[in-house]
Amino acid sequence: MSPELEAEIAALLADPPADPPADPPADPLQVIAEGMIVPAAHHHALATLLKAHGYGLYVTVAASHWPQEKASRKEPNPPPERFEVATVLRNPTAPGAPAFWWSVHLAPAEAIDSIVDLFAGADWQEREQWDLVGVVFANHPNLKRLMLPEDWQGHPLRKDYAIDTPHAPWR
Amino acid sequence: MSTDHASTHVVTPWTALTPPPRVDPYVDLSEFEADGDLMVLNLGPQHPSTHGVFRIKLVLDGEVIVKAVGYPGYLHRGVEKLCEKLTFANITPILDKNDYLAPMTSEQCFNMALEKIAGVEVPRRGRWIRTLLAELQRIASHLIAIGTFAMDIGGAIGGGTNLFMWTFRERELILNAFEELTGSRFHYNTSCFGGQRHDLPAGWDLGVIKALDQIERRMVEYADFGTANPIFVNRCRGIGVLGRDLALELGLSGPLGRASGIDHDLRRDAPYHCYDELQINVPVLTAGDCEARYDIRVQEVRESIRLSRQLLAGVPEGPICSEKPNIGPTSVRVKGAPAYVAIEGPRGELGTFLIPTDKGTQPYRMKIRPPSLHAVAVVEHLLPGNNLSDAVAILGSLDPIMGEVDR
Amino acid sequence: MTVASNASNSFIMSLPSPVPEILTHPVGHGLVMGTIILTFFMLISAWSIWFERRFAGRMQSRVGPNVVGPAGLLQPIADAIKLLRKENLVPSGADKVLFWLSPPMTLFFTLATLAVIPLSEDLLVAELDIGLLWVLAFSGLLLFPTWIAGWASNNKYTLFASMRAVAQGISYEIPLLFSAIVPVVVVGSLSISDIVRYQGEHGWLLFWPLGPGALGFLIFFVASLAEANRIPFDVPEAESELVAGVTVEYSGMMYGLFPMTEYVHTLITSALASALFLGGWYGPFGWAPGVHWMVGKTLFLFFVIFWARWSLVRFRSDQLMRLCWVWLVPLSLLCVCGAALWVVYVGGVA
Amino acid sequence: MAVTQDDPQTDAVTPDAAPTDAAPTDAEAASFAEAQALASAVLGGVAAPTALDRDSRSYSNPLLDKVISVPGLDVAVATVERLLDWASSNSFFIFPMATSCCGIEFMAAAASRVDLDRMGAIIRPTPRQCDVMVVAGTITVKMAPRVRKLWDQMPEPKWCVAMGSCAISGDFYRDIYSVVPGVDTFIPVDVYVPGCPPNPEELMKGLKRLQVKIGMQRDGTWQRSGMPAEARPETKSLKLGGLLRIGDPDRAAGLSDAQRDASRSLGFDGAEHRGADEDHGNLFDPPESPPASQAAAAELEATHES
Repeated sequence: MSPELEAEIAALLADPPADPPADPPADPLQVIAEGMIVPAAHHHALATLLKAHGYGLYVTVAASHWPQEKASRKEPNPPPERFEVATVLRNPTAPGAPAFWWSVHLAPAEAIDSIVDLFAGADWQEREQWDLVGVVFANHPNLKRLMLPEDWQGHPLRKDYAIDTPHAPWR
Repeated sequence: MSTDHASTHVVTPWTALTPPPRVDPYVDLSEFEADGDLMVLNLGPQHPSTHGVFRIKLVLDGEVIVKAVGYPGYLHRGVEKLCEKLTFANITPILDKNDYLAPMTSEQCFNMALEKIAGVEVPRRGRWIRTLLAELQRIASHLIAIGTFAMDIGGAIGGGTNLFMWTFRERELILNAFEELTGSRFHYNTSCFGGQRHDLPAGWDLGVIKALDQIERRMVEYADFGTANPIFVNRCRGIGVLGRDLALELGLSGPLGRASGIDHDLRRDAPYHCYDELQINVPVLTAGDCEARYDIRVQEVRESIRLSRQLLAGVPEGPICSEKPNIGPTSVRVKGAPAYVAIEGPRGELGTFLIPTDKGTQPYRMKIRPPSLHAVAVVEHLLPGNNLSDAVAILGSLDPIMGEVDR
Repeated sequence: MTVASNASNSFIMSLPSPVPEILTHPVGHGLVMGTIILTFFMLISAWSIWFERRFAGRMQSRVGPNVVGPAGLLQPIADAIKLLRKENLVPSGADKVLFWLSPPMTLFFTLATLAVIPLSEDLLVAELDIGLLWVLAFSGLLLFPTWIAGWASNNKYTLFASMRAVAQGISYEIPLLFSAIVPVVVVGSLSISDIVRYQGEHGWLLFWPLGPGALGFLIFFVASLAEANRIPFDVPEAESELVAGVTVEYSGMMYGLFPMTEYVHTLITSALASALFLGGWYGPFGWAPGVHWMVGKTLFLFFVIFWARWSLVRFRSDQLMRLCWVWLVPLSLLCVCGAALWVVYVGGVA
Repeated sequence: MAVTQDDPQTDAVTPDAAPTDAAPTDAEAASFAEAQALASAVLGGVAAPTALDRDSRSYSNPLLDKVISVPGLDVAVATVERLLDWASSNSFFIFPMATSCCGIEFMAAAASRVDLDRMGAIIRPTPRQCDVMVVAGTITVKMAPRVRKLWDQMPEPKWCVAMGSCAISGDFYRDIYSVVPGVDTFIPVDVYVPGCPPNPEELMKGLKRLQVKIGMQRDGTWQRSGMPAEARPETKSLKLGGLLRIGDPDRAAGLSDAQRDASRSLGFDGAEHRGADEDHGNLFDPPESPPASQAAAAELEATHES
C-alpha cells in the first residue's frame, strides 16, 4: 500500500463520522494496517476510496458473531455482544497484488452500509452473511436469504445457534 | 515478494474488448403485460446442465431471457459452522469435500492460513510437492471444465459427450497418480499443518510424466474442438461477454477474470509455495465470452503441464513437514491475529479468512472465499438478453462447483 | 455407370418357382410385402439402437452394451420389455386425450410412409404414382403429434420443445420439398420407382454433370436430418436445455414409441435419399441382386447420420433458422432451376 | 383443464402453460376414461394409468396381470415374471440425483473406465423414464422436498440406490442444521453403496446387487428363494430427533404427514398449493425492499431519534 493512500485513509478516518454510533469501539487501531478496525460510518467511504485507488477486485466479506461472555476474574467487564464484519479488497494490477482487509464492529441492532453500489459482487456475499450471521446491510437492494430456505428461522452461524437444530419434518 | 510482471502473455488477436452494456439484475418487469408477455422457467435445481443443484429462475420473453435470478443453497451443508466445532487437525478432510474437483487446493489454502497465523515455515520439499500437486490438480479440474462445457453445448446424446468422456479418461490418469500418492481417489487429506502428510513414492514421477505426455498429446484435439468446429465456435463466440470492470466488481479472478482481460494471477503476482522459483506464463484473453473462457482453460492446462514437468524434474531433498505428525485432534495449536490467506485455485482466488479461538485449537470463525460463488453470481448479470440455449452455454463456461458455492 | 440387369432386380423372380399363389393376389401381395418391409425396417431400427450405442462407445473409448446376450445383442429386447412393464403416467394437468393420442399418431404416420418405399423393383407394398408426395406428406404430418405431445403435456419444457419443433419442421420442409423436386422435374414422375428406373438408365442423379443432383442430394440429406431432429439439428429435444424435449412427461412404452419412430423415420429418410439420388436398387456393378444395393445404400446413409450425431454439437435455434432460410432455401431453388435448365437444354423426359 | 401436478423439474411449471386453474369436471373425468379406453385399444393393452398411493411399494404389474389373465397362460406366470425381471434388471434407466462429490464419481462411472452402459444402464434426465434413482451426494433440507417430488414422479417399478455415506446417513454432516441424515428417512432405499465417495466400480457393484434383488422380489416384497421379508438389508436403525427411517419396525411405510405436506408445498399437488412457491407471486411487481432491512432501518432510526 502506497504512503499516499495510507495518508488519505488516515485523513478519512480522522474525520468525525456524521452520526456517531451509540457505542463506538473502545480502541480503534490507529495504524493503517490489515485488520484495522474502522467505524461503521466510515465503511462505505473507505471502500470508495480504496476502489478509486485501484483496489477494484472484490474479494469477500466475513461477518462473525461475538456474544457477551461471562464475567471472569481475568476480564471482570467483558465487552458487550457485537458483530464483526471484515471486508477484503484486492488490487490486482499493483505489484504484488496486495489484499487489504478491515473490520467493522457493530452492536447487535446496528446495520452496516452495503457496498453493492460499488461492487456488484457484494450482492450475494452480503446476502449470504445476512442469511448465516444475521448482520443487516443497509441499502442492500435485495436482502433475502441466499443459502437457506426462505422460511428459515434464525441465523446458523451465530454462536447461540445450536449446530444440530432440528428442522421438521426433514431432520 | 516478486513483483515481476514481465512474463509473457498469450493474447489471441481475433477479438478486442468491447464491454457490453451493464444489465440491471433487478429489472422492473411491470412494463410487461402480466400473464401475457413473459413466462417463468425454472432451470433446476435438478437439471442436466446446472452442474449440480443450482436453480435459476428465468423470466423469458419468447426464448429471450429478460431476467435471471439465481438460487444457490441446495447443497448448503454448513461447513463453516461444522469447522467451528472441530479442531484444526480435523478440518482438512472436511474441506476436501468443498471443491470436489480440486480438493488439493482447498486443503492447501486452509493449512496455509494456519501456517501464516502461527508463523510456521514449510520446508522446501513440502512446498515443492504442494506446488506440484496444485498444478496437477489444476489440470484435472480444467479437464472436467472443458468436458462438461462441451457436453452442455453438444448434449448428452451427441458429439459433446465425446469430449466429456475423453476428458474423464484423461482425468483418471491424474487421479491414478494421486491415488498412488495418498491412497484415495479424490478426498486426499494429504496437506497438513506444516507441510505434507505423504511423501512422493519412488518412481512416482515416471508415471506422472507418462500421463502428462498423454494428456498433452490429446490436448491438441480439445484445442481443435474449440477452434476448428464451426458449430462450436458459433455457439460460443460473442456469447455471454463479461466486461473487465464488471468482472472486477464481481470479484472474478482466475480463468474467468483472465478471459475478461484481468491480467492477474496470484501464482505470479503474490507467489506462495514455490511459485517464486518458477517462470509462469499467464494467458490473458480480452474477449470475455464463452470461447475465451474455453480457450483460457485449454491454455492453462498446457501451461500447467509445462510447470509440472519442470517441478517433477527438480524435486529437492529434505523433510516434507516441519511439524510433528498429527497425533491427536488437539495436536495442532495455532494462536494469533486473524488472517486472510488466498491461493490461486483452478477457479480463481480461493481464500480462507480465519479467526482462531483463544485456546488455539479451533477456529472461532472460518470464512471460505469460494471462487465459484462469485462465478455463479454472474448469471444475473450475463443471462438477460441471451437465448435460452445460451444460458446453458454461459453457465457451463463458468464451471461452478456447487459444493464450494453453498458450502 | 453400368446398369444392372433387370432380372436381378426382381425379388419375385428370384424366388424359387413356382411363385407362391398368394403373391399374385393384390391383397395377399400387399400383406406379404408389407410384412417383409415392416419387419425389415423395425428390426433394423431396433438393432440400430444397439449398434449406435456400441458405435458411440467405440468413439468415446468405452465398450457400450455387451453384457445382455451375446455382445449385448439382446439389449433392445430388454429395453422394449422393460418399457412395456413400466407404469404409464399421465400428468394430472395434461390434456389426457391428446396426451394418449400423440404416440400412436407418431407411429401411424411413420409407418404409413413405408407403403411406398421400395426395397427393390418389386419388393414394395404399392407402387403409387404419387409415391413421393405420399412420403413427404406423411413426413410433414409428423409435426402434429410432436406438437400435440408438447402441448398436451402441460409442461413448459415440452412446450418449448414443440414450438421449436414446429418452427424447425415448417422451415426445413421447404428445402426438403424443393430438393426432392429435382428428380421429379427431371424424370417427370412422382413415382419413386419411376425415378429409380430413370436413374438405372441415365446414371445416378448424384453424379450428374453440372451438379444440381449433387447439390440437391446434399440439401435433401441435410434437410431430412433436420426433419428427423437428429444432431446437429436436434434443437427440439436438446437434453442440456430442455431436459428431454417433448418426451419429458412420457413414461413407459408411451415414451418408447418416440425414439422407436424416430429411428424408423431416419431409416425411411435414408432409404428415400438413396432411392431419389443414389440410384436405388441399381448398383455400379451388376453382380448383386438389387435389394442388396438398396439396403446397402440405405444403411450407409443411416450410418453417416449416426456418425454425424456422435461427432457434432448442436446449433442454437436461431442459427438453425438462419441456415435454413439464408442458405438452404435459395440453394434449393437454384437446384430446381438448374434441373429445369438441364431438362430443357440437355434433355430429360421425352 | 386441471391443474398441473407432475413436473419433472420440480419447480418448472407455473400456470402459464395451463390455460386456467380449475378443478377437474365430470366431463374431463369422462374424457379421461375415454382416453384410457382408446389408448388401451390402440396400444393393445399397455398399462393404463392407475391412481397409486406412491408411498406404498406394492405395485401390481398390469402387463403381467394381462398376460396371466389369458386362459392357459397362467401356468407361465413364473416364466413371464422372470422374463420381466430379466428385462428390468438389464435395462436400467438411471435418474442422476447427483448433488455433490459422489455425483462426480457417478459421472466417472458413466465415463469410459467403468462404463455403466455396458450393463445397459443409461442416464435419462427426466424422472418419467427412469427406473433407478441414484442419490449421489448430500441431501439438504432445502433439497429434500424436491428429491421426494422427483421420486414420486418416477413410474413404478422403481428402485433407489443411495450412493455414498452422505446419502446413506449424512456422514459427518449429519449433525448439521441443514442436512438430512440419510435419504432413507423419506425415500425407501434398495441398495446402499458405501464410501466417501465410493469408487465407480463400487457403484457398478451396487447396481449388480440391485439386479439380484430385482430377481428376488415381486411387488416390492421378497418372493423367491424363500428369503423372509425381514431379511431385506437395512442400515442399523439410527435415531436422530425421533426421525425414523423407512423400514424401521416402528415406522409405517411412507412419509410422515408433515413430510408429505412439505413436499407438496412446492405447489404441484393440487390447486390449494398452487401459489405456495416462494416468489411467483410478486413476479410482476417491482422488487420490494426486504422486511428485515426495513425493520432494522426503522429500529436504527428509532434509536437515533431517541
